[in-house]
Amino acid sequence: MWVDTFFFYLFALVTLAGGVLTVTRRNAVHSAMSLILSLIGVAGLFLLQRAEFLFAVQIVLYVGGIMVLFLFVIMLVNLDQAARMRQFSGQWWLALACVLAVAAQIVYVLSRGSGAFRFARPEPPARGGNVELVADVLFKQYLLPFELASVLLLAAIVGSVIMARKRI
Amino acid sequence: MKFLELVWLIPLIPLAGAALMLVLGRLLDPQPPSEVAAAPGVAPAASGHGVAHRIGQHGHSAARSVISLLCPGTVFVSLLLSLGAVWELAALPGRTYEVVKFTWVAGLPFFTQSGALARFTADWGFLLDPLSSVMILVVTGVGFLIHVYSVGYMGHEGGYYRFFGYLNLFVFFMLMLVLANNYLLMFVGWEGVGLCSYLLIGFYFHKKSAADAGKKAFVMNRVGDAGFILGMLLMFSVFGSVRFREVNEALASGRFAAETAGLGVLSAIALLLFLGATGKSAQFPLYTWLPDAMEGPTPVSALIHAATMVTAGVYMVARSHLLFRLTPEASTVVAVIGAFTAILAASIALVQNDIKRVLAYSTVSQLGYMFMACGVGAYWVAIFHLYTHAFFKALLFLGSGSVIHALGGEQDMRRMGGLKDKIPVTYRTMVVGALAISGIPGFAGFFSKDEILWQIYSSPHGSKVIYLVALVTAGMTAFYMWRLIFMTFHGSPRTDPQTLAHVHESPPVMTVPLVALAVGSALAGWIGVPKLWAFLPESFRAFEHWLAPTLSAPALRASEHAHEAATEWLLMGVSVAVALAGIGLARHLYLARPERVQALRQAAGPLYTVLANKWYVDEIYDAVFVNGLGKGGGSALARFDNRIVDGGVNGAGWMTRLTSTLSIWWDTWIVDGAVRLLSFLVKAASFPVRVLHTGSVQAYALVIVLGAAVLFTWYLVR
Amino acid sequence: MSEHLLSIVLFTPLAGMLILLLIPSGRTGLIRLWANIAGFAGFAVSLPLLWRFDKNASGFQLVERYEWIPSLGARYIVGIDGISLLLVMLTTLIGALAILSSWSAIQEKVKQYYAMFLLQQTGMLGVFLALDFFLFFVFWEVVLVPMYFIIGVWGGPRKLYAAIKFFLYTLAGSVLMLLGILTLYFQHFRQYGFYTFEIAELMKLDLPLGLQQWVFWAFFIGFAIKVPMFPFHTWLPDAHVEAPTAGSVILASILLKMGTYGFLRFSLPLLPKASIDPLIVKILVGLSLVAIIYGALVSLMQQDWKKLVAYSSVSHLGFCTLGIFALNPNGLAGSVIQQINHGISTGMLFLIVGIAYERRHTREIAEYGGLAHVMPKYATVFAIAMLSSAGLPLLNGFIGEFTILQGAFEANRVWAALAATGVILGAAYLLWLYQRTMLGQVTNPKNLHLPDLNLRELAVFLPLIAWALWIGVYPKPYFEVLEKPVTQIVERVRPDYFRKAPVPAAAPLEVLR
Amino acid sequence: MSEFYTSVDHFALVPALMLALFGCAVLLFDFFVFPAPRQRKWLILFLALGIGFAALGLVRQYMFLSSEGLAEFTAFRGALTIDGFAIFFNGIFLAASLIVALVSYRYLEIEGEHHGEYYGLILLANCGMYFLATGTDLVTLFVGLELMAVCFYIMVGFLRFDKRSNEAAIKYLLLGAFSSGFLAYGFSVMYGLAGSTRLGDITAALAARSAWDPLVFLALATTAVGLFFKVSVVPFHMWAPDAYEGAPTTVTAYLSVASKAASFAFLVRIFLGPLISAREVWQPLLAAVAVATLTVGNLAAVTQTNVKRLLAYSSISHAGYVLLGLVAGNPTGIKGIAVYLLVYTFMNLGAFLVLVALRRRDILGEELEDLSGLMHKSPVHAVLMLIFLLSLAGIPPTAGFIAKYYIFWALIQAREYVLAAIAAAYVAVAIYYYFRIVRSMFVSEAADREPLASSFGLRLALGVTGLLTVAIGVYPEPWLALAQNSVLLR
Amino acid sequence: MLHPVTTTHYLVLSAALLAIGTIGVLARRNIVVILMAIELILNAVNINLIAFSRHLGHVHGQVFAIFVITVAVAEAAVGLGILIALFRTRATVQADEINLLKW
Repeated sequence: MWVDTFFFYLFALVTLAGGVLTVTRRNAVHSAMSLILSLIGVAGLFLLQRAEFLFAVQIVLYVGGIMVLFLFVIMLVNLDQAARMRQFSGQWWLALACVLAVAAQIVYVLSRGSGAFRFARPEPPARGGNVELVADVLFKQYLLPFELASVLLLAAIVGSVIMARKRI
Repeated sequence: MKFLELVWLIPLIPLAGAALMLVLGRLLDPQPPSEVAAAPGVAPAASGHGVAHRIGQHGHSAARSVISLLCPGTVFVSLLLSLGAVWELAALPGRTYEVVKFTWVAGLPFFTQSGALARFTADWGFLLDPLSSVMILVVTGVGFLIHVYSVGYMGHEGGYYRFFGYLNLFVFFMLMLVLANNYLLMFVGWEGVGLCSYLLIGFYFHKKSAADAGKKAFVMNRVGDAGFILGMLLMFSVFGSVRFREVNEALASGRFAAETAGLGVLSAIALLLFLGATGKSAQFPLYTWLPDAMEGPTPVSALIHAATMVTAGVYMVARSHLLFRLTPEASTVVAVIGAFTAILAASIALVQNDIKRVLAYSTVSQLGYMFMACGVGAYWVAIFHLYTHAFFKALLFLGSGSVIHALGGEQDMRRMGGLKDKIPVTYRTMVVGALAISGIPGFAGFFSKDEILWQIYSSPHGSKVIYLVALVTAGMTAFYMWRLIFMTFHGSPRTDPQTLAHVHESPPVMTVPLVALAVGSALAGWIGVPKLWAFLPESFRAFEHWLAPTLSAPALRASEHAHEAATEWLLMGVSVAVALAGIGLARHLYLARPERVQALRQAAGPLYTVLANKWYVDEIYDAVFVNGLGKGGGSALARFDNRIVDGGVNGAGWMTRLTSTLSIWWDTWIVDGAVRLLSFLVKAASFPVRVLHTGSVQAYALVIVLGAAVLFTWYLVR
Repeated sequence: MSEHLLSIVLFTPLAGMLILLLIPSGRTGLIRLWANIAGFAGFAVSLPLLWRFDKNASGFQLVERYEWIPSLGARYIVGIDGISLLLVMLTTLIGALAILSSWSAIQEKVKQYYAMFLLQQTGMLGVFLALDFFLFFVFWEVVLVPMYFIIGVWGGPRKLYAAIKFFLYTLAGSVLMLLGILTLYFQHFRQYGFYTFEIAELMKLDLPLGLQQWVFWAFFIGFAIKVPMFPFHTWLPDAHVEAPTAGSVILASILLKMGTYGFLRFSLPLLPKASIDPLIVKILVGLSLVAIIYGALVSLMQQDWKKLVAYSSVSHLGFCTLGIFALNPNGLAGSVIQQINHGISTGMLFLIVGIAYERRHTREIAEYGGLAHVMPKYATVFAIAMLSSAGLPLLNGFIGEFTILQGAFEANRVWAALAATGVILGAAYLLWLYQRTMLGQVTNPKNLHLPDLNLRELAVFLPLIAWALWIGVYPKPYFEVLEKPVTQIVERVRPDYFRKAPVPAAAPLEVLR
Repeated sequence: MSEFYTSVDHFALVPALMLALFGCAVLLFDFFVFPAPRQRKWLILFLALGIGFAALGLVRQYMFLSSEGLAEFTAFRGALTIDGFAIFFNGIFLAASLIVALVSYRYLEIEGEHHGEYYGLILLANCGMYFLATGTDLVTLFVGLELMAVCFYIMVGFLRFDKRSNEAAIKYLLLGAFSSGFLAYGFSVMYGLAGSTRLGDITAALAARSAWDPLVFLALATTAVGLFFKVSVVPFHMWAPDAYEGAPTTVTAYLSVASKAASFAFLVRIFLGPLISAREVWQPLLAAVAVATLTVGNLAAVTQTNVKRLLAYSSISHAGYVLLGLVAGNPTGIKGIAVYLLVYTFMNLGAFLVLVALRRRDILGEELEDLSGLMHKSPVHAVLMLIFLLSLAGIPPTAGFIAKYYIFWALIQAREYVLAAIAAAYVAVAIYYYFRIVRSMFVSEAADREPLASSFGLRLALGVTGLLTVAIGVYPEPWLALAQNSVLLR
Repeated sequence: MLHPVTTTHYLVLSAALLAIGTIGVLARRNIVVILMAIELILNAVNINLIAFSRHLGHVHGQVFAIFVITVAVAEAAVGLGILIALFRTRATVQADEINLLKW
């Protein structure tokens, strides 16, 4: 039990620290690196929650895929100049206050309603590995969104291509 | 019965003439294009000649002759029809003939005060009874003579067709007024004559004063009319009808007790009607329009503002005599107002120099007499005076018109004098008129005026105070009338020689009516001689007998002969003496000792030089110069008229303007202002809302988060 | 054909407009001609109504009903009673004359102008014919748009301001009115289980006083702005002053009547309890009296000819609303007659202003004076119009005013007395106007050579003058036509009114001998 | 067909399938079959075919439902529900897509950005919308929403060399992604509460809890943020004016009607589905939001000079009206939403189409002055614009009146008199700014002499929208009957 | 000292991550970083989903999370594409410098 607890706090710390660093680093590349840290933390949490498949997806897709994309763009748009400029918008203090307020409110609301989620239930009897389970659900229950997601990705690809290409 | 059945035609024939004139008259009487009346300096070079002088040399075209024949002709036909109808009426048992042609206002049901369901209706119905028969004869008879006179008088004027059109229209409305069988239809005539008066006063509409006078007349009349309307409404609500017959039946039924104490609903009706009458008949306080109305052509003054229209109020009160008899308080008001007006107007007439204004005030004064008679319950006498007055006042006006005509438009008596030989016919007929109005025995005015005085004195509703007032007024009347005669016809000519050289007697078309009216003024009174003159047969008292079916009131007759014959003789003597004294004083001041006038001017002049307003100085100077200190009261009254009464009217006008200005201000700034404010606020609010959209995507995101925060806060606060 | 008479009357102008749209814009002569033909046709097809109408029948006549939007319960129902008959005839006649009067006044965008006019004509007729609240509302709103354009495109210098003010004001009112309509509609559903807009059905509603009051005020806003009653009147002078002549004529003669008609047709019968609520009556009568006196006083002060006439409308319409809320037969009948009268006489007055404006392009009263010398026919026509407006007996205005006063008097004497002052003031401002413009000397050299009325212009006035005389001399047919509907309204609003005494079979004061 | 993909599933999917297939086909054909710019018009034909087939599928679904007397049927184990509501809204989307596609050809030519992908994106976006209207599963809805959104992000930024278009796209994207994060958060909470992503299960689970349960509110609030953003109601509307102004006008038209209609369909599904048990919580909330929306939308529009932006604000205010239908919460209100959106689609499209026609070489045609004197230049366009504006304002006998009418009716029925009065009052404000456009068109003098852009597609589209705007106003019955079937609430 | 980790812990963590992401969106000027912050938000959602999934004892939540990741990918791709286009025309990626469209 305590191992879980320890790792939870560890990953939580990594996640939050990564997040904080992401939004505070001056250099966009550093931000991206911090984001990777945070994503890995989240991946760890996935693992803790017995979502192995998702852990893999998180590492491969997110850390491997999306972050590369980000880094590409960072290189492409040449953020050196940007890095020398002011990093925070003029409204940051207001934003901070607001966000903290909203966060506090959400947490308060959660705490009032937390009775619903106090303890994790015992795991269901395993009828196979996590991947099988996910696959089963994905293709039985969520076949439609799955197909739809492909269309979404197609649209995204087409879109980013259109946007990014220089002439026609 | 043939003529009686045609009674509805009596008004219609003049209407036909009017319609013809107003629609086609322009074709018959073309106006040269150059006759545009333009203000000085505005007139185009081509037009050149003067403004007010629309006297052209094209006067007697063949077409004009048609008009000249046609318009008086229609009135003449009406006169004949009237005579026929009256002749037949005399033979009818009740001397009443009523015919309804069709329903006019056919309104819906309503509830009277007593809860009965009535209908708001009025007919096109005609009532010929002795009262209206007198009136139609006066209207058509005098009207015809004046029409004839106008042919000569207006012969050189532009707008000839228009003039006769209006005149015929007037006759139509006046006949409607007197022939109507209900108040509402009477009101048609009532308003109609007011309209014609307006049109005819403003006949010389290029003169601002004329147009102003017309408007003043109309608006003042309207004030009275509002009273009349409310009176009718009250009548509807009390009796459920405004038909004379039904109203009178209701009144006679005994359902309404005489309102001897306090003011009841009948008094209210009576007073409201009387308010109408004061407007139409130029009684205090609504009389100031009448002197101004002299801006109109003289025949108009004679017909409308002397003989007929202004007497409509008297006719109406006489028509409502049952009502007034039941409301002694209201009758007292009538008498007092009449007396006050009579003496007020007479005193003003003392100082006037405009020949027509003298006559105008005189008319107001004489109308006051008639109301006094009505007020004391002597309705037939009022009508009798109305009838005699029609003759001599029309005569005097026409005569003055003849004078003015002869002098080429001059109206100021100070620039007349010595005309008696130049225009002898006019002179002689006017003297007859003056004798009549002064109440010299034998002439028409004597009989009616003396009877009024006697009735005021003797009637149970009469009063000695009013009698005294009336007597003084009689003296003043004699004075100013003879002052007029002396200043105009006697003494040395004060006219400038050039004009004097052209003075000539009017053509026969004008003098014949004068003579006819003079005959009337002399003889018309002999059908109403006093009962005192028992030596004369009853046929000399035909007037009262003729009117008796309409105006009799048996209940009130008993006390009539309570006074001794000696008193009556004495009073008759007093009144004649007063009249003679007035004439004598006038002769003394204006004929025998004109230099006394000069002396008085010297003596009293400084008193008035302090007045800043020159016009008032002149007025009062003249008053002192002419009348001496003894008549100072008259000038004070003149001032009262000019300052207070007119001032009141002007003040009301000023107040009205002020209110109007305030209203506009209110409209612009408050009512509209609220709207503008709203629209301004909408626009103003637009900016902060827009400014929120700074273009910064993060600000937008912040607003989203803020929105979320508000959602949560709302939830948590609840 | 004849069973569709009302539809034919209603849609003839619209058909005329559609055909007009096919004419190329360049051919202005043809457009004018066709517009006049269409306008006259609109009048001509309405004439059969006069003899097809049975004044002795109660209820609505010549009714046509078709399903229109069953989902909403909205139907196409048209029909007339005496009140609408008169207003329809007024609309068709004034409409035709207004089109005729525009012949030379409108020189640009001719086609659009006439198209708007004809469209508006259908809209107004629809308002007076509709017996379904939804249909009514549709037509009510349809009227707004053409009038907006007529003011906004062909108007005077401040036309845009005036047009949008007109539009916004009336729209704001009518939207609130819509809420009132919906409330009735919904209440009907609650009581009877189906949705309908049919007036006859809605009249069956039995609503508590409180609700009626709310709905009454909602209606009031809509109608009072249209009338316009006192505090809502400020759009009127602006709209009138800026509108082209024919626009003013239509606006004054017909459009304003939509408000009073609304009160008569909807407020009173549908909300009887609220309509006799003492407070509501007091307020409405108070506003009417204020309008009468206030409109007259403001008229007295105007320097602008057209504005004067516009304010006089406020005063005259005050009489109309006073008559309505006297809530007795004579008040109501007088009000309807006065609406017609106002249509005739104020229409004429606006035409008169328009003629002067067309010749001189100014409406400052001070610019005129002495026109009677130059334009005698014009002066005569003006005199008649003025007298008719001032309520001179034998002309139409008197009948209406007097009947209203009678009604008001029956309800409360003080009201009548106050309203009577309006009669005096009415004469004052009109005469003053007449004097300042027509009488006196020609003070402005520009006025010296103004042409008098031509035949076309005379042709515009003659029917109106004839009508004014007819109502003035023989108004009986009007009262007869109005008797049934007015009695119905009174019985609806004050069920005990006629129970006080039996209604006599005929007029108690019959012709004697 | 297998147990995972039954014939019913297929039947339910056909329209989306057609849209996706033809979308892909257009994308492919753009590369391989019609590479030359002149040939791209054939792509419109393909698009039309795709929409036609999709429509056919819808019609068949409709026939099936009515012949079987069913209110609805589900497919994909409850992930899709085909009911009157879905069919009605899908009809709207298809119509909007087709009309937009018809007018885009000429417009994009002028903009110099005519690419075949555009038509593919329209179809794919429409595909996403299909799932917003039919989806009854959180995941399906979410992915459908994103599909639509992504397509719109791209289309808004389609003028790649136009600064304003770029800006609009990036703003829209950032805020869209941000808000969909909230939406997803809300969905996750719903899922957590119900243990299922099917709306039916969630409805049941939430109904078991009290309306004021904190977690329900958490789900409600965060979901609402995402939904409100999509339908652009205050205060989540800030993106709309910018995106509308910067986007190509055709896209603005599409965005303002189809996206809004789809988002409303989505919103209605959520609020009247899972969140129905918390109605007492969201009703006042929605009322406040609706009033704020009316206020901001109308007030901000008053002083705009850019017509696109003006119409953007006006469309915000229209969202307020639609929301009021939901606030009323009765069948009339829901039907009112359907009717409103139907009508709004045509009238708002029409108004934007006139702006499209005004876009000529060197003339943007967006400013108020550009509309000056349109009456002289092209009376047909001016009159059509007038009709659209009158309809937007809600003046009978145009369709907009029927739409507003339903909203008022619903409010009166719900006895929300105050809300009704407020909504009514804003009609007057709306008139004010719409008539600024009218004034420009009819009263002012023309600013330029350049004739309006025109093409067969544009004329056809204008004709259809204009005709429908009038027709629905004059004889709304058949359309109301269609909407009648769409009432979710029983 | 260490309480057992409950679902609530995950939820609070998620809320915190959400807050951090939101701050990033609101406060950072660099659009690339804003996009990263959005990724954080979506990750917060995923934490939620996984926690619930575990809590409820089935994998639906995990599947949902997969879709969320997909969406995140799509958004990032398109976002970065648009960003590049924007950078071409404006030569900046600072959020508050992109304000041609306003008011």
